[in-house]
Amino acid sequence: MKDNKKVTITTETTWKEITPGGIVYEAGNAHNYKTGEWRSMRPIWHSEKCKQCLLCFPVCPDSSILVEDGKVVGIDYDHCKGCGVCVNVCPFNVFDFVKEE
Amino acid sequence: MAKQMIEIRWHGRGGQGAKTASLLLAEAAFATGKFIQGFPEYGPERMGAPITAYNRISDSKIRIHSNIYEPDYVVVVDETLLKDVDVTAGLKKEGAIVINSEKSPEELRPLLKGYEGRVYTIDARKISIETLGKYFPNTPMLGAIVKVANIMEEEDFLKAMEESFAHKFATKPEVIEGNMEAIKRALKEVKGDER
Amino acid sequence: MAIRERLSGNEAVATAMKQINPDVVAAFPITPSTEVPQYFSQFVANGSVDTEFVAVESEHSAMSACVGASAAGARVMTATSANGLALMWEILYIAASSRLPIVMPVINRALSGPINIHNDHSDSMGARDSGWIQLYSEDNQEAYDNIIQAIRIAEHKDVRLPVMVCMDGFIVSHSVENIELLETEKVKEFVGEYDPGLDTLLNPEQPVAMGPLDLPPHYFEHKRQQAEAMKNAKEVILEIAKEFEALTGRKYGLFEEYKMEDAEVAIVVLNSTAGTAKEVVDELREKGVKAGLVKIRVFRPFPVEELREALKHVKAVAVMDKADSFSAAGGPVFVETRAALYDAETRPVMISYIYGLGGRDVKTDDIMKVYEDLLEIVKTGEVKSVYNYLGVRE
Amino acid sequence: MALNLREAAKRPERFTGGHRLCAGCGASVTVRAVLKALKPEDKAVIGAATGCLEVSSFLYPYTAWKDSFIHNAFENAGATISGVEAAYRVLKKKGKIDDTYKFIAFGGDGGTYDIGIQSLSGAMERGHDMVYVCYDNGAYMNTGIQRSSATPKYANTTTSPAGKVVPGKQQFRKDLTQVMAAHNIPYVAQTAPFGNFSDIYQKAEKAIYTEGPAFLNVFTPCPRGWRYDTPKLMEIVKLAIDTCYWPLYEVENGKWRLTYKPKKKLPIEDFLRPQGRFKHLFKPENQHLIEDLQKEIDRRWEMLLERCGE
Repeated sequence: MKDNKKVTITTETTWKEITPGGIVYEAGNAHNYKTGEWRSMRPIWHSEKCKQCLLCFPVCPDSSILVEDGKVVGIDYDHCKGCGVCVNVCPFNVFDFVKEE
Repeated sequence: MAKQMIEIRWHGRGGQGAKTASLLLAEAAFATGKFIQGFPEYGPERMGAPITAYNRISDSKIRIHSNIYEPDYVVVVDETLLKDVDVTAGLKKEGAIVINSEKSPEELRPLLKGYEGRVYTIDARKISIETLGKYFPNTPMLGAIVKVANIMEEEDFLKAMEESFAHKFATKPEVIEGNMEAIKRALKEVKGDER
Repeated sequence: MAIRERLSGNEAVATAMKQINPDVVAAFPITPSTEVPQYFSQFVANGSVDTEFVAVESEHSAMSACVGASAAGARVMTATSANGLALMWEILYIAASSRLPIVMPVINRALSGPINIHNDHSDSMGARDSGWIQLYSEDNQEAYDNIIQAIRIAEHKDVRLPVMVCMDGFIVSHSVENIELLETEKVKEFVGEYDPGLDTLLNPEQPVAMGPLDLPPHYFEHKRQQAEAMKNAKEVILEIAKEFEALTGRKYGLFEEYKMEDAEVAIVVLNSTAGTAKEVVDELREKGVKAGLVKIRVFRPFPVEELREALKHVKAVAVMDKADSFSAAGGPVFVETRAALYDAETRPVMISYIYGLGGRDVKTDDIMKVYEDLLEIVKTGEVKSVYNYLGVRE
Repeated sequence: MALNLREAAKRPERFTGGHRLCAGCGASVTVRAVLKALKPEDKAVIGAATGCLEVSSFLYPYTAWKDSFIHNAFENAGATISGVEAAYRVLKKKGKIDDTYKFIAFGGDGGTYDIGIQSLSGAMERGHDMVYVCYDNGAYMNTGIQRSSATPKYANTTTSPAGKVVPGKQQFRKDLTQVMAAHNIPYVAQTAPFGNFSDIYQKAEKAIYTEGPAFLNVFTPCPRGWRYDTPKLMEIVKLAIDTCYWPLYEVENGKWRLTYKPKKKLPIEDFLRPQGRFKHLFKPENQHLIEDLQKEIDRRWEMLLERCGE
């Protein structure tokens, strides 16, 4: 495998170094951008109450219901924007939905 | 400017193949080693509408890219055009006009607005029907203009056309002979009023 | 051994495309470029190319599909004219800013309105700032040669920009003329295999994303980089021209200078009118008049320094535009040529002629009139009119 | 086996968090659902029309897409992806590519129903092996909630505002799914992220793995444009389906099939009430407007039942 291109772009990057045509070589690098700070409400998942029905993970617009081996394991607060869709869709009231501190 | 270029203007009607005839002439001249130009004057080209096409034939590279206003020769593929189109406009006195008609040059001259040069006619319809069984005036007109304008040696011309037809009609070789016959007859049958 | 042929401009273009055998051609018919996709789809139908021909439903989609295919790493071509080019407009900019080496013959035609199918340069001149390299061609031979060179120019690592190869609609596109073709193997060898590297959607090494929303923090840097590519193009065009000359004996530069060594009056012109004008130059030279001609081949990037050198010793220059930019101050070629001369220590008097709009035929007499006007200026030292229209009924 | 929630949970995410779509945005729910239908071993090239999804998911230098992605312009996602697919076919034929790729274009209703319909129609007619997914949120949300031809009648948008004389948008929505079905392509479906997602998963799977062009029209709520509280996303979807405002069906090789029939068809009011864009309809003097809507929804539903042989 050839070397993959990874170019870190910052607001210091000059025109000589910036990627041609705005190409981005690192697929999915938006993961490095934290949208968690947008949150004013915080969903809290309680593992002990969770029946693993999985209805919450596909409804999250921010891919923030963490799933491992097919099981919900928590919430990715780096990206969760606190919309509360997961909270509402849960048939077992597993989530609390509280104001961000 | 030393000019060794022949300029020809074709008049026909959309669908009759004046454009094709100009391209065939270009092809024949090309085959004998000349530099050529063959181009139509495009308009809203519709069946029956008068159209114009042009040829330049030269021994050196042709650079000029305008229409032809003072042709050496004019070819009229459809004689009914004579009443509406000023076919001899700019035509050089030393040149000639070739008209597809069963009439004689002398009969047609009065329709040519006082043109003083040579006038030729050829009955392309008759030749075409007799050699090809259909009305394709192109081939006989081509023979006629080559003869009148003395564009190339007859032998070279015939050889070039034979090759061209062999290529063009590769899938229907039966028509090659008729076309060659049409050309040969045109070379012989074109009649002139050379004053 | 070159192949002696006779082809119309459109056939020449299509033949070049056949020999190049691009991966994808996406095109939509428009007069007078229609024959190009027609001939090409025949090549596809006969198996003489293995191109994917995408018969799109509009020119907008033609250029959009070209962008997609080029972004995917394919060698891509299309062709268009006039309103078709106008419909592509938005995507022309995207192709250029995305640095996609698409090559497109533009068969120049007047841009509506009123609608007119005949030749002038209002289509490609309108697209002059779209970020495409623009090559102009006097005849079928130059169109053919330019297209072959355009592939190399577009794909050059220092450039990676799309290229338009312009030629005059009908006058060249539909005129059958002599041409010297290269053997297909030689064309293939000259253009080589396209290697887009990792900058493609289908590169096997890593997925990439193209065409971002690019806000103030980075947009300007991208544009500056794009501008540099256009600057680089000048040298690359000349390098490739040299290689092409070695192969064919046909010499190409940024522009052609015809009898300019000692010229006192000169015309600057593009495309087929140059040939007609050369006849006039020869006629004048026979009479002892020091007339010359500059035919611009590369309009984008614009050869500023080189034109300055070529024209600075001339006494009077007429720049002929087959398009009006409606600036009320001359056509685009005039404006840029005149600006190029601004830094010259001595510079000629320059006047503008807008001519041939909508297919108004350009005769040797018209060109002669321009030279006569220039000679009059040289004689009297007086410019009666800077902005002129040639061949219009006054 | 058809893709289900459990299987989907095991598949890797192909659309990552960190994009800038609104909190509670339906578009990314739709995108995630569709992308789950890709077999993990298959590569994909995703295209998007300009719109909320595109500008939020690929804001230089960040991309939320784990597959190759291309944005070209607003109206040409269909043509752009058809170009990519054409390139793929030829490069594969020439042996320059080994991997299997799937091609998916996303567009909002603006980029699909309106400005992009020509490009979409052309791409489908030409038979490219691609899926076009419309995330239909019923207005031009990216530019600030302007009406589209997908906007429901009487909805209050910024270019069809509910005023003193005109009560919102004056036209019923265009039925694009049927327009696409009329293209006689192998697969067309109307779906939504709904319940356990089996409807959308299965349709996306069929669309992606049916050879030739396929079209998915996905009902996609927009809390900002529709003015409802973000947590209610899935309730709104269910109401759209149970009122038959957004029936779920598919047209597979010309065969129409209803994929979900509400046990009890709810009145359209139930769908309208939670949304601020319909607030003006609940003034007493506007009762007849709701009746007008109900009539049209019933008419279209009956027609669909007939087509589906129900």
